[in-house]
Amino acid sequence: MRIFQSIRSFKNAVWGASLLSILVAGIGLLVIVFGEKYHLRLVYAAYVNLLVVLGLQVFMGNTNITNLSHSAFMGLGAYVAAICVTPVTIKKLSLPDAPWGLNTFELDAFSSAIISLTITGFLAFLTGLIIVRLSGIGATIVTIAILVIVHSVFMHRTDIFKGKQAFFGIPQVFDLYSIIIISIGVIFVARFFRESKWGIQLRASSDDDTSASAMGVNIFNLRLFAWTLGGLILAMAGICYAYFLGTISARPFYFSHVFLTLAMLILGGMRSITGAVLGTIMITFGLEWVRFMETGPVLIGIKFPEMLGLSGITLGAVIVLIMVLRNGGLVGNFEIEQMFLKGRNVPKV
Amino acid sequence: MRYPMTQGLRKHISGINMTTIAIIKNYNKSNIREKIMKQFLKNLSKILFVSFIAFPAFGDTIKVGFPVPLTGEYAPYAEIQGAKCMAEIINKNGGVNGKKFELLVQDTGTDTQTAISLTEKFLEQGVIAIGTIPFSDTMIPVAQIAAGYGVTILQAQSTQVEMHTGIVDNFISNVSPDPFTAAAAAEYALSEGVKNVVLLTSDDGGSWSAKTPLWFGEAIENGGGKVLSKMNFSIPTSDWSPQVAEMKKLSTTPDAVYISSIMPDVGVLIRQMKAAGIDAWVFGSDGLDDPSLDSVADSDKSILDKVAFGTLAPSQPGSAMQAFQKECKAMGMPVDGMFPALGADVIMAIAYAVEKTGGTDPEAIRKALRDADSIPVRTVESVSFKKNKSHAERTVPVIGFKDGVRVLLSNTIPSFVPSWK
Amino acid sequence: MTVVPLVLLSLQKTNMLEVKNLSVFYGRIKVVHSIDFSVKKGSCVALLGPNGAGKTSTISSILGTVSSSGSIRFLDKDISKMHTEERVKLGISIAPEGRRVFSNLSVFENLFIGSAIREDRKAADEEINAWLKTFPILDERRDQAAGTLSGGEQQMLTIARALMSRPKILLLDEPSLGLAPRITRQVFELIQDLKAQGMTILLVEQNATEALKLADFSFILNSGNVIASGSSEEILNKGDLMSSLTGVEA
Amino acid sequence: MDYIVQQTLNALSFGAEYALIALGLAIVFSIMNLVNFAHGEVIAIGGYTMMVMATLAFKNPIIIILGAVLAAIIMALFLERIAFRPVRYADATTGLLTAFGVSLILQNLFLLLVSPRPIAVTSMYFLDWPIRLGPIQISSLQIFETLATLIAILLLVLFLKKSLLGIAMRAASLDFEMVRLMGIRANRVIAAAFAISGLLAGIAAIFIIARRGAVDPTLGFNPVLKAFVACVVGGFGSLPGAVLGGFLLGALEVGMLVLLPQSYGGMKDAFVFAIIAIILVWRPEGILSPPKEKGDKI
Repeated sequence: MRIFQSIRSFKNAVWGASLLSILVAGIGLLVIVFGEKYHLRLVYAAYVNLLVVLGLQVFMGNTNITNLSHSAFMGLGAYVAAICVTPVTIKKLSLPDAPWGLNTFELDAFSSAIISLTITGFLAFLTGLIIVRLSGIGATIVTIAILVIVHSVFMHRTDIFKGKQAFFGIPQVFDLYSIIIISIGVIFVARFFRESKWGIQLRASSDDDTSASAMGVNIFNLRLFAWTLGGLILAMAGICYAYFLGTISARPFYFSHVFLTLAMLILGGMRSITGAVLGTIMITFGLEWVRFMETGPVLIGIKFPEMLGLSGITLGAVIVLIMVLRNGGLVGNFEIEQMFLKGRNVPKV
Repeated sequence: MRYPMTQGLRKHISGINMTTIAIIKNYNKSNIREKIMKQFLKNLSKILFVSFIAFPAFGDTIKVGFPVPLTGEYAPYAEIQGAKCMAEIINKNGGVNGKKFELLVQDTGTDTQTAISLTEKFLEQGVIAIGTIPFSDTMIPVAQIAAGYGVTILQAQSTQVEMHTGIVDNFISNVSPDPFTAAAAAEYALSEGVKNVVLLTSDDGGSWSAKTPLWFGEAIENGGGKVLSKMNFSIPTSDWSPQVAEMKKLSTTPDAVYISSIMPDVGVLIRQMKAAGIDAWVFGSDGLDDPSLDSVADSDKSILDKVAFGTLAPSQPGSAMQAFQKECKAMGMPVDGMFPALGADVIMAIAYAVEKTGGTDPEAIRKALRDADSIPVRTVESVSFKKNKSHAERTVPVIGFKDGVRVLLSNTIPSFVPSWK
Repeated sequence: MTVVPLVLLSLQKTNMLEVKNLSVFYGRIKVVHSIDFSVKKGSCVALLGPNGAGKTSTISSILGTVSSSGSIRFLDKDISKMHTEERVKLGISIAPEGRRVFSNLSVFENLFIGSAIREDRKAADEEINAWLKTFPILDERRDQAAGTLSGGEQQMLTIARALMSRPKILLLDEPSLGLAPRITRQVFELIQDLKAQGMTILLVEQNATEALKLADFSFILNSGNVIASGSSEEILNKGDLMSSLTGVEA
Repeated sequence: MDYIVQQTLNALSFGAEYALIALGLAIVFSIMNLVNFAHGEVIAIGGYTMMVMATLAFKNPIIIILGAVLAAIIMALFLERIAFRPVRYADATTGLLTAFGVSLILQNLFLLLVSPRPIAVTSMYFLDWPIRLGPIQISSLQIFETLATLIAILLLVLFLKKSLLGIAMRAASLDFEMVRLMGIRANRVIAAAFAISGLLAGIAAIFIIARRGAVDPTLGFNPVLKAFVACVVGGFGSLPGAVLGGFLLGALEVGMLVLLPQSYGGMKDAFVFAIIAIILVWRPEGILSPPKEKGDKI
C-alpha cells in the first residue's frame, strides 16, 4: 500500500519539513549560542507549545473541525509519564494515598514515555470514536466536554493527580537539544500526514458540507486516525513539559492554554504546517514583547503606563482579526517549499 | 556571577573593542575569524538585548525579582503594590546602607512556565530574592532554579503547607501556614462556646481549601467539639442554597461553619445562611480578608456579627496595615487589600538582612533572616524564622465584625496546631 | 382622466425589467455568460432550458442573492447594486424553486410575513383572508405548520405569499417541479389567471410545453448562454430546439 | 419531605438562571448559527454598569436596573456590529472562535480598566430577603428569578408569535434568505436577536449581582459555560430546548450535590459534562433539536 499519491507530494513533504526543521532548529541553536539563560526556558516553553500546535493541526487542519480539548490530552501525557517516572521515595511523600499501587513503582524515562503515549493514545482513540461521528459545531462541543471532564478529574482525584497542588519531583530528562530533535520529528510526521493520500482525502472531505453520517466508513477511519495521531503528539508535548519542568499541576492544562495555542494555530493558518510553525513563532515573540510593555517600561526615555491584561487583549484581538479578515490564517494553504520550488505546484486541496 | 547592569555593559563594550582589534589582527585566519565573529555577534546581541530589557540603574542596588500574577486567576494574591510602596518609602529615606531597592516586576498571567522563565531572567540580572505565584506548582520549580544562584524564594503571603515539607531549602514564607490560621480560628470559636461544626471543603484551591477546614475540625475536636458533617463545594459558587438546605437537614444545629474560599462566594454563603435562619458562626481563612467582604453588611449591619476569619495580619481600623495603606495612598501608590499590603513585610525583612550582613549576597541574606531573633516588619511588629526556618513565627490574628466594622478578636500564636507535616 | 392611460402607455412601451450583459458567479466559477433579456409590463416572459442552464442563477441575480455583473434595470432604475430587501420593496417578488415555505410557521403566518413590506395593514389582512377563501384547503389549515401541506398546496401558498407584497413583477421559479400532472395544471391555471389580471411575470420552467402556452415571449438558455428567443409560435416552429428542450435533460 | 421540596425549589431556581442565559444564547444561534460565548461578558457589562452607577451615587434602584439592562443591550448590539457582522456568513466554528476572542478581549479590558479583584456592588441586595412557607425557606430572589424567567419566556413567545419581527425571526431560523426575499432587512432581524439576547443578559446580570454582591472580570464566563451546556442538551437553536436544558441542568446539578457521596462532590462538573457527551452521542442535535432545512444563512 502506498502512502503517497505521487512522488511529488513525497518530495514536497520532505522539502517542506526540512526547511521548517532548519528554521525551527536554527532559532533554537541561535538561542543556545547567544541567548541568556532565561531565553532557553522561554524557548523550551515555545517548543512545547509548537508540539501542541502541531498536534492540534494534524486533526484540525485536515478535518476542519475545531478541537478545544488538546490541552487535556497534553495534560494526560504529562501526568501519566510523571506518575511512572517519579521516584518512589518522592511519590511516597507526595502521593501517600495513591490507589492501585501507583506510588510503589518507578520506571525509566523511556518506558514511562512509551506508557504515557500508549495510554493517552488509547484514550484519544476512545474519545475519537465519539468525535468522528459528529460534525462541525457538535464535535467542537464534545471537545469542550472532554476538556472539562479531564480537568475535573485532574482537579478532584488529588490522590493521583494532586489537583492544583504541585506534582513534584519529576526528574529532568530533557534539555533544549532533546526538544529540538523531537520537534523536528513531529514536523516531519505532521507534514507527511498532510501530504499522504489519507491527509489529502481528509482535506478533500472536510470542504464538503455533508454531514458526518452521510460519509463513507473510510472518512470515519481517517478522522479517527488523525484524531489519535494528534492525541499522541499532544501526549508527547505533555511528556516534554513534565520532563523539563519537574513539577506539574492541573492548572496549565485548561482554557487559557487552549486559547493560547489555538491562537497560534489560527494566526499562521491551520491548513498548513508552515502556518502552524509561523503562528507559534509570532505569538511567542509577540507576547514576550507585549508582556514587557504591560508592566509600564521606560523606553527611549518615555514612561509607558502599566497596562495589565494587554497580553490577553492581544490574544483575543489576534483571534478575532484572523477570523474576520483572513479566515485561513496568514498563509492559508501555503507551504514553505512553494517559495523555493516555483513552477512545481504542490497539490492543493 | 552577578554584576550590576552598568558594569556588565562596560564589560561587553570593552569586549567588543578587544574583538575588533583581534579581527584586524587576524583577518587572514578564517577559522579564528569565524570564532571572533561569533564572539562579536554574541556581544552585540547581548548589548542590544540588555539595553532593551534592562532598566537604567546606577550604583549598587538591592534587586528583588517579582515574577508575579498580576492578571489571571491568582491576581488577587499579588503582593506587588505593598512591596513597591515600601521600597519607595525606604528609598526616599536614603535606602539601606546607601543602597536603594530596585524591584524587577513582570506579570506571569498566573502561568507557571512564564513565572519560571522570568525567574531565570531576574536571576541573571542579579536579584537577591524572588517572590512569585503563591502556589506550590510554581513555587517549587522556581525555588529549584533559584537554588542554583543561592537565591531565596521569599513569599509575602504563601500559606501552602507543601512548601515546608523539605522539598526545597531556599524557601521562606513571611506568614504562618494554613494550619495556624485554622487553629487560631478554632481557638477563638471554642472560646465562644462553639461545639458542633460543619466543614465545607473543595479541591479547587489546593490544600488551602481542601485541608484547612479539616485542620479547623481537628482543632475543634481537640477542644471537645464535634464535626457534624463535611460538604463539598466548587470555586466559584454563586448559589449555596443546596448546601444551606443540607445544613438545615442536620439533626443537630451547627454552631459554626468553616470554609476556606474566596470573595464574593463566601459573601453569598453568609447571606444565604442568614436568610435561611441558620444562626451559626461562619469561620474562614485569609481568603475572606478582602475589602469586598465588608460591603456584605451594606444593607444590614448585623449580618457580619457572627463572621470571623483567621488571617495573616491584622487589618481592622487602627491596625498597622491600615496605617501603611493610608501612607501609601498619600504617596499616590494605593495598596488595596491585605495580600498586596503584605508585600511591605518582605521588603522590610530584606532590608533588615542587607543591613545586618552589610552586603547583598543572597546566601548570607538567607542565613541572616533565619538567624535573627526578631525582624521588624510593617503589618505586625516583628517576625522570626529562627524556629521554623521556612515560615515565620508570628501572631495569627482573628478578625471579626461589630456593626459592620472590622475588629480584632484575638491575636496570638495558637497553642494547639494540628500536625500537618 | 387622460393622464392615467398615458402613464400606462409609456410603461407599456418601455421594458419593466431590462437585463443587459449579465454574468453570474459562484465564487470564481461563472455560470451565466453575459446574457441580455427584458420583460415588458403586463407580459409573461419565460426562461426555458435544461437543467443547469443557468435559469435559477439568472432569476436569483435579479433579486441579488447571488453575485453578478452587468446591468439590471427595473422601472428604469439600475438595481444591480441594491440590497435584496430594497429590490423587493421596489416591487419584485419571487416564488422560489422548491417552494421554500416557512415550514415551522403556520399558513397564516406565511402569508402574513409575505406582506411584511406593506404599510396598509388592514387591506393586507383582508387580502390574506381573500387568499384563504380562494384556497379552502389553506383556510382549513390556517393555523397549522406550513410544512404539513402537500406539495401542490405549498406551491399555492408560495405564490400567494409572493403576491402578498403587491409586486409589480412576479418571478416564478419552476412552479411545477415535482408536482403531479393534475396539480401542475391547477398551478398553471392560477398563473394564467394572474396574467389575465395584468400581472407581469417572469417564468422559469423546464416544462416547456406548458410554459410556452402561457408565455408571450421566451428566451432559451443553455450552459449559461441565450441560444434562442422569440414568441411561443416562433419557438414551437423550431422543432429541433423543442425536442432538445423537452426530451433531453443535459 | 420538606428537604426534598426545598431542594426541588433550589433546583428550579438554578434552572431558571441557566434557562435565562441559555435563551440568550439560543436566540442568537437559531438565527445566525453563532455560539456567542461573549454573552458572559455582556452580563458582566451589566454588572460593571451597576458598579459605575453606584459610584456616581445613583440611588434609585429602578434607574440602576434600567441602566444595567440598557447597557447590556447596547453592548450586545455593539458586538454584533463590530465583531459578529463580518463573520455572519462564515461557518459556525469561525463564529465560535470569534466569540471566544471577543470574550478574551472584554475580560482583559475589565481587568485593565477596573481591577482583577472583585468589586463590591450591593445596590441589588434589596431584592433579596427570606420568605418562609411553613417549614420551607426560600429567598425572594429565587422567586423573582424564577418569575422573571417565566415572564421573559412568556413575553418572548408572544413576541415571536404575534409581531411581524418575531415571526420573521422564527422564519429566519429556518431560511434566512427567504426572509430577505420577503423584503425584511437581514440587519434588522439579527439586531433584534442580539437586542433580545442583551436584554436577557441584562436581566440575568441583575440577579447574579443581587446574589453575589460583587463584580469581577470572569463574572459571566462560568454561567455561560453552564448555559451553553443547557443549550446543547436541549438542542442548539431551539428556544424551548434552551429552557428545557436550563431546568434539566439545574436539576442535574442540585441532584449531583445531594446524591453524590461527599468524596465525589468535586466531580460534579465531570459528571454533568459526561452526561452532555452521552446525550450528544445519542442525539447529535440535542433533545429538542429544531428542523434543519436548506438556505439557513445568507
